[in-house]
Amino acid sequence: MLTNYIFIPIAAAFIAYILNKRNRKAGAVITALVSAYLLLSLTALYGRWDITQSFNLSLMGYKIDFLLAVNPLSWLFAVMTAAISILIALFSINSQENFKFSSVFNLNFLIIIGSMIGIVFARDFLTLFIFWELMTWTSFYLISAGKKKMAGRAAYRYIILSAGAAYAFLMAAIFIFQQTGSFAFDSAAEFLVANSPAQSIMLLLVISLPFIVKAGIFPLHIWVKDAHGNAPKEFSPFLSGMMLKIGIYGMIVVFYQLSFFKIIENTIAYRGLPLLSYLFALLGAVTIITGTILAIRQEDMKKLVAYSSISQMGYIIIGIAIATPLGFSGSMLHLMNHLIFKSTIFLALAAVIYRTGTTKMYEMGGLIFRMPLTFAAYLTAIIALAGIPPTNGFISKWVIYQALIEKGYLFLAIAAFFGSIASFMYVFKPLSTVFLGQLKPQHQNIKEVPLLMKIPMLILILVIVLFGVFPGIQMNIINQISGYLGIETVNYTLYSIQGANGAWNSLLIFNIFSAGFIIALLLFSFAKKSKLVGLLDTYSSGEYITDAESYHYAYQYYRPFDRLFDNLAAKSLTDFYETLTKNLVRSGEGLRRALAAGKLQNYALYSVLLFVILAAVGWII
Amino acid sequence: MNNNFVKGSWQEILDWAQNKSINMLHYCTGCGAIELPPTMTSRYDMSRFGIGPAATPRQADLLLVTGYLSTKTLRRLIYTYEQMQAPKFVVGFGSCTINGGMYWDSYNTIKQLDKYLPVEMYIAGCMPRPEAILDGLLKLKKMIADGEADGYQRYQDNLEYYHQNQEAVLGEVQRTQ
Amino acid sequence: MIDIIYRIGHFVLITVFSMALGLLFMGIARKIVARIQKRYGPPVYQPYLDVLKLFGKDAITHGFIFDFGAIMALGGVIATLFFIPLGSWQLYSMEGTVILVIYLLAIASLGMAMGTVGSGNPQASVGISRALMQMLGYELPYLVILFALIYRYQTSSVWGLMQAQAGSFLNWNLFAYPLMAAVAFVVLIGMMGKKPFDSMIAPSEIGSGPVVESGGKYLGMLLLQKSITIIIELALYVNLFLGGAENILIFTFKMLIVWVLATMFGSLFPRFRIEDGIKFFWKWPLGIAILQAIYIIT
Amino acid sequence: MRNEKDLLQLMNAHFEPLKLEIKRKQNVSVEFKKEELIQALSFLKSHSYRHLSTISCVDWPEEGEFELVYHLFSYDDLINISLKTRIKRDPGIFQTAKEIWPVAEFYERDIHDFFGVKFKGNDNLEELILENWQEIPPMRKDFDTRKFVNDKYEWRDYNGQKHTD
Amino acid sequence: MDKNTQTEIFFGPNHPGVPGNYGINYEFEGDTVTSARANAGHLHRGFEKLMEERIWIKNTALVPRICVEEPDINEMVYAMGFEAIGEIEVPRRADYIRSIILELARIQGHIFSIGGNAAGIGQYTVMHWGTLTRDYLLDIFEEITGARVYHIYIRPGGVRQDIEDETLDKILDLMDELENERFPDLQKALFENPNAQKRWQGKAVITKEEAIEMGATGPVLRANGVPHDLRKMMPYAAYDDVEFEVPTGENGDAWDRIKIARDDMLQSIKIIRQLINKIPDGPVQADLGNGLKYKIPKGDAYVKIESKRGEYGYYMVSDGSLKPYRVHVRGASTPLGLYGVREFLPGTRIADVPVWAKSLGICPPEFDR
Repeated sequence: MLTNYIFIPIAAAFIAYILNKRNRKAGAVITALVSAYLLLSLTALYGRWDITQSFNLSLMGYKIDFLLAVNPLSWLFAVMTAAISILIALFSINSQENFKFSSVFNLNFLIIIGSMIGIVFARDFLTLFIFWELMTWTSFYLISAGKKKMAGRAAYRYIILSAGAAYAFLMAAIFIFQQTGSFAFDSAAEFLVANSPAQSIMLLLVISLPFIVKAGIFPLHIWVKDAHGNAPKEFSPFLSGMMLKIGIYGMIVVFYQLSFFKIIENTIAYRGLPLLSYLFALLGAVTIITGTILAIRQEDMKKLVAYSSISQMGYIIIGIAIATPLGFSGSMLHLMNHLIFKSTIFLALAAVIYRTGTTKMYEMGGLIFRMPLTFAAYLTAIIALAGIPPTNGFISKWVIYQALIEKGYLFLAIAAFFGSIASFMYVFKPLSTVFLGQLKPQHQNIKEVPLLMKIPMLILILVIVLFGVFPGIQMNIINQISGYLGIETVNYTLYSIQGANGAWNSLLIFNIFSAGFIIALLLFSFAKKSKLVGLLDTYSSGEYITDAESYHYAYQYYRPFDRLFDNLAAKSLTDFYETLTKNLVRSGEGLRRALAAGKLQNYALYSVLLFVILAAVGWII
Repeated sequence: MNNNFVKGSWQEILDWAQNKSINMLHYCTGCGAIELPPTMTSRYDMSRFGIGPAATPRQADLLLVTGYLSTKTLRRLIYTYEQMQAPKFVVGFGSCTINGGMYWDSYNTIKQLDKYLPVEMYIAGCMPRPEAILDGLLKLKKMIADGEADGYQRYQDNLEYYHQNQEAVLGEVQRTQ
Repeated sequence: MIDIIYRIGHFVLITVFSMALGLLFMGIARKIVARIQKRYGPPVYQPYLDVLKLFGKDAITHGFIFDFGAIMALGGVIATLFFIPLGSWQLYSMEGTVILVIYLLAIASLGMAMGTVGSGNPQASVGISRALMQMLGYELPYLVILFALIYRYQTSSVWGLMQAQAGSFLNWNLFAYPLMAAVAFVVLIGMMGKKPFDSMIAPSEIGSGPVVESGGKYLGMLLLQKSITIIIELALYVNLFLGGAENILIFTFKMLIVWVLATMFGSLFPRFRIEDGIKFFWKWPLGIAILQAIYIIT
Repeated sequence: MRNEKDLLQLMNAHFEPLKLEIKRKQNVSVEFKKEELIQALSFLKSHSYRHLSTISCVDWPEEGEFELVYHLFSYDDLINISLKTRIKRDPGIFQTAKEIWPVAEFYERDIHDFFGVKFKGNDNLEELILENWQEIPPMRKDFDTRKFVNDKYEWRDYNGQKHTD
Repeated sequence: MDKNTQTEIFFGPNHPGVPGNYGINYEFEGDTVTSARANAGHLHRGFEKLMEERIWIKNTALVPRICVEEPDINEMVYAMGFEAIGEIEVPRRADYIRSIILELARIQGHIFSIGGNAAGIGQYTVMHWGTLTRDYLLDIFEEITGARVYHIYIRPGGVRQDIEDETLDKILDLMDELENERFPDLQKALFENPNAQKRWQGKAVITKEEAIEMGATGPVLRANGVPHDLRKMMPYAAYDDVEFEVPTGENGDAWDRIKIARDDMLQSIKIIRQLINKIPDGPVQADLGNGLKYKIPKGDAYVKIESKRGEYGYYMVSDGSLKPYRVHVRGASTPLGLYGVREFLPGTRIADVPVWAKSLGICPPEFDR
């Protein structure tokens, strides 16, 4: 029963590929239909957490069984995947008119959706690994389908990191299989708890490697900027909305289902929190700071939003790592809100790219008059991202702050404050450079995006405001998840959440804000009607503005602020990895020249030698 | 807020408020501008009558033409004047704005200011002293209070006359859209 | 139903009261600065006349976003008034109001930013980018201080923090944590954009920054927004560090003292360049705030 | 530390000046032919006369010539030397001193604005002080300001009688 | 100019940060100026043409209106030019009075520029105090010459009228008041203010070679440690009878120039005191016959004196008639205002452009004439 949620999208993928060859829009329509079907059937699944499905396979004498099961956590992720994919499919129906690889895009996109649902329903390492690899490879093709030259390099870096981490995951899984005889999570959990803490911690860290890479946590976040920046404009929302979250899903599985917290209970603790999970929280904090500082510097809007995704993921990781009920529900709230407003931002920017063709912010300006709805969508989304009260962004950040203050983690709180206040800066930069200011001559005759692209943006705006006023809807699924994972639940009502020391009422905030707005509106309309004046009739200290194009401030918007971090950004991590790979290749080259020297018999000798060593090792273990 | 309602008692209140707080545009057009700092600062202190400097034409009500006007400055002054908003007043300093003053035979300065901009009042003195400026501005405040200072109205009514004179002297003039 | 009407009446009363008080404070500030500069200066009720004149003048607009920005700025600031206890007047002693106020003020500045940049003037964009950078500068130490206070008194509502300082004036936070009060005072000057930290509206560098295109009623609304912001920030400071007050008169008197000190402090300093401003905020104030927070946590 | 006489001997030694004159203490004026002036400028610059005060131009319509005067000053000799030369009025062309003193470019633009003298080698000779000026350069003697002002601006008439008649 | 990355700003005529009616159109990228052009000519009244239409004595009324910050410098140079061509001997007392007037003008000019610089970086208190102090000096001028700003007092051949003794005592009292009360206030408020130093130090640097190459003199040159002062190099009026040092700076930035302005004022006070103590008696006006018929032989002369901004010179040609044949005005800030903007402004930050313009003392009427 569960398998059809996985195999229908994958099957539809090939149909979409064939159909799309003939009619350009067919692929996207099929994706939309499939994801609509998934969404409906998955929501019908709500509440029946006991469905499991398993089938086994015997291979070389070992009995391997693949387990699939539904639980609140996996249900939430599956629904989120389906929801975001239907919006993106709708959006890409006519935003891909002039996109060469649209049939390949739809093929991979559907396979990714299927594999993601597969990952989420998997209850054992092997199925998890199979669907994980499927997802990684198809997303690799999709990223490299973006801008030719740059996308290639970004895709390579992405695939090397993910593949390395996945194979480490496989080694640890096989090791556990040898000890417990089965890949299932529950049996692995008992084994790890019983095992000596040091070894099980090592195993769990290796298992969580692919999840850290996928979630873009600090040391391994370098692939995110290039992958997002160069992926095709329709795939970026999915990439930053959903793909980063799957890494978080994996972390939650490691922390709770594989009982990482129970194992490190007794290790040395810092203010009541085991040191290792505090380390994870610190990693999250550093992700926030680096993501924010680098986001402010970017001139390409997609890279800017990519870095902001990294810094927002930092919040979620902090929430999970401090393992308090408030922290967990805050991070789950933020996870859902981030998906919503981040995909709105990416869709709005995709609409702008669809019309103007460029992603560089200083090549645009004054688009508010030509694309008002895109501006409205972008504005609501950045109000949410900046965490300003009437929207959902504020609620999740507020809960995380409560969790941090309750336990008194000062440095995490400083990073969180820095991240949220600095988000005003990098959020306002695209608004002011792309939408406001003087209109560029070449964008004079731009029209608003077609209807089919407007619908997803409108839906997302409504969802942002809806969840902003009634967070209770999100809270009931989150409480079921925390119940399933064994964390006490946070009590809430439809529009208020119980913080560390008092309830928070978002409906009231909305009413008060609208009351204030009405008073200001009354005051505004009381005075004389003002005369509309063109954008060129502005204060230029008496001189005449000859060309509007140069009367627009867009390049290096926060130069004084960036100057403070110039040397920090210069020593960015990518150079570190570059140098690492360079001398790795050099040493390999030296070794090869020294040993093989091109003669055939040397090769034969070495292979025999290798075979002998392997046989010996196999015999010892 | 249509205009006839505004014309009634409400206009007196607005005139009263307008004369109590005037923003003077910070644009030193001619040599008389050297007497403005002493009037604005500690010794003669123009701000005790509610008159303060404003940086841009949008925020300003009062345009001081301090002394002679070269054609280049006049072209920019007209552009700035049209950027200012409705109850706006122009005050001319010294004899250069009345009949060209000491530069009556200069090829580059205009001879009569009120052919190009509606002038509320002139303040005498080849560069009027701070006391004369204050006295002039106090009279201007009284004129505003009584509603006589309607230079901007005169400019709107015979716009054609002013634009013709301006084009005659300056050739083409840049208009605000 | 009666309760709703009472609430709305109370709400409008507080808005008008704080606008009037804010404008009076601005008049007093102009008088003090004038006295320091050895001159009389405008009468104390001058801001009321300015606002009345501005609402009577014609104005120009650059399109929808220019109006929407001004309205959103004033609306956001009026909404913030709800959550600050002014003496005994307190409409909603809800939880989390401390952090909420910081973010509601952010609505106002975002609204003003959007409106003024919508005027298409690069000097306005430069002013706004400086304002946002400075906001990051002074907001960090302020939030660390709030973090310490909330942790210390285990309540995150302004009303709760005020109650915690009840009793003799000895246990006001000003005396309990003098260093933190000093840092908060410097941050207060930065938040209100007074002299050493007013590079975002620097007339000589960028022609009075964001307000370059706002004339007539837009300037009037910005003045009202500034007056209410002054009252909010002063009320926050008095509530957090001077123990609030029983009735409104004592409260206003305390606010006046802090306001006069802030004006005098600023009138003798030339304006920072924006990166020196941020460096200043992140050097001493942030350092002291973190030390104080560590002292409180352990 | 040369005094005025040594300076004049130096000039005589290297060039054939048309006229040498000691005007006052620390003030000397020398007249050159058109071709020699630029070499004299660079020669003097290398001999401690590194300060170029300004370049003046005088219009002699009777002789049909413009007179260009370059004022130099030396911080060592503390002597002010004015180098003069005469150029024909109708073509009114002279070489630029831009290579020796870059600031001369603006003095030449100013003279071009008011006298119409064209300086070969100084490429941006557009208007510096005046703004779209159609008549002949105003500082020339044959430009009658009174007539120009009469037809362009009209003076205020005090009940029928102009204050200027 | 790459239109996308660079923004054009008109630091134009109607801008609070610009000194006088003058404009700088500059492009900036991020927050650094990349290219700049001077937008001059707003104050052009064609002085030199007007002077050719008036007889010698009428020009004395026209001449002070050329540069509004330093009217007496123009009157002095015009008179010296007339006397140089006509080889006229000026009575000793007139020389002394002329030097007193010039030094008083230098003090009020320096206070005004210090106030302007302080307003450029937002220190309005010092602007108010500076302008107040300047007003006391204008009162003294009013007493001597009858007018606050345009005095028309120094005439060819001497001075319009004598100074009574109690006016001289008033000047001495004013000098004491300046030295003991006014300047210490400015010293504490501005020169010992860490913010002000941080805003001015290292900004708008003009090195010694650049200044000499450009022909810039006065504080711009002296800020690099070069004590060049025309009052010492080519003494005129009564400067050979007084001793004073020439203040200099080291690294040629705005901070040094403003400190030089302050030290210049202190030196001027010392000079005025010496002049008043040693003032001889005698006539104040050489006997040149009827003013309307002043006539000097054919000839030309380039005369220059040390204004507060540097060398201020006239090149005057007379053809023996009743009217001057040609007068060419060389303002002190001409090289900086036109050429210096294009060469030395690129590279400064936007926040330092007003500091650049005001600390270099750009006075637009000098090169607009």
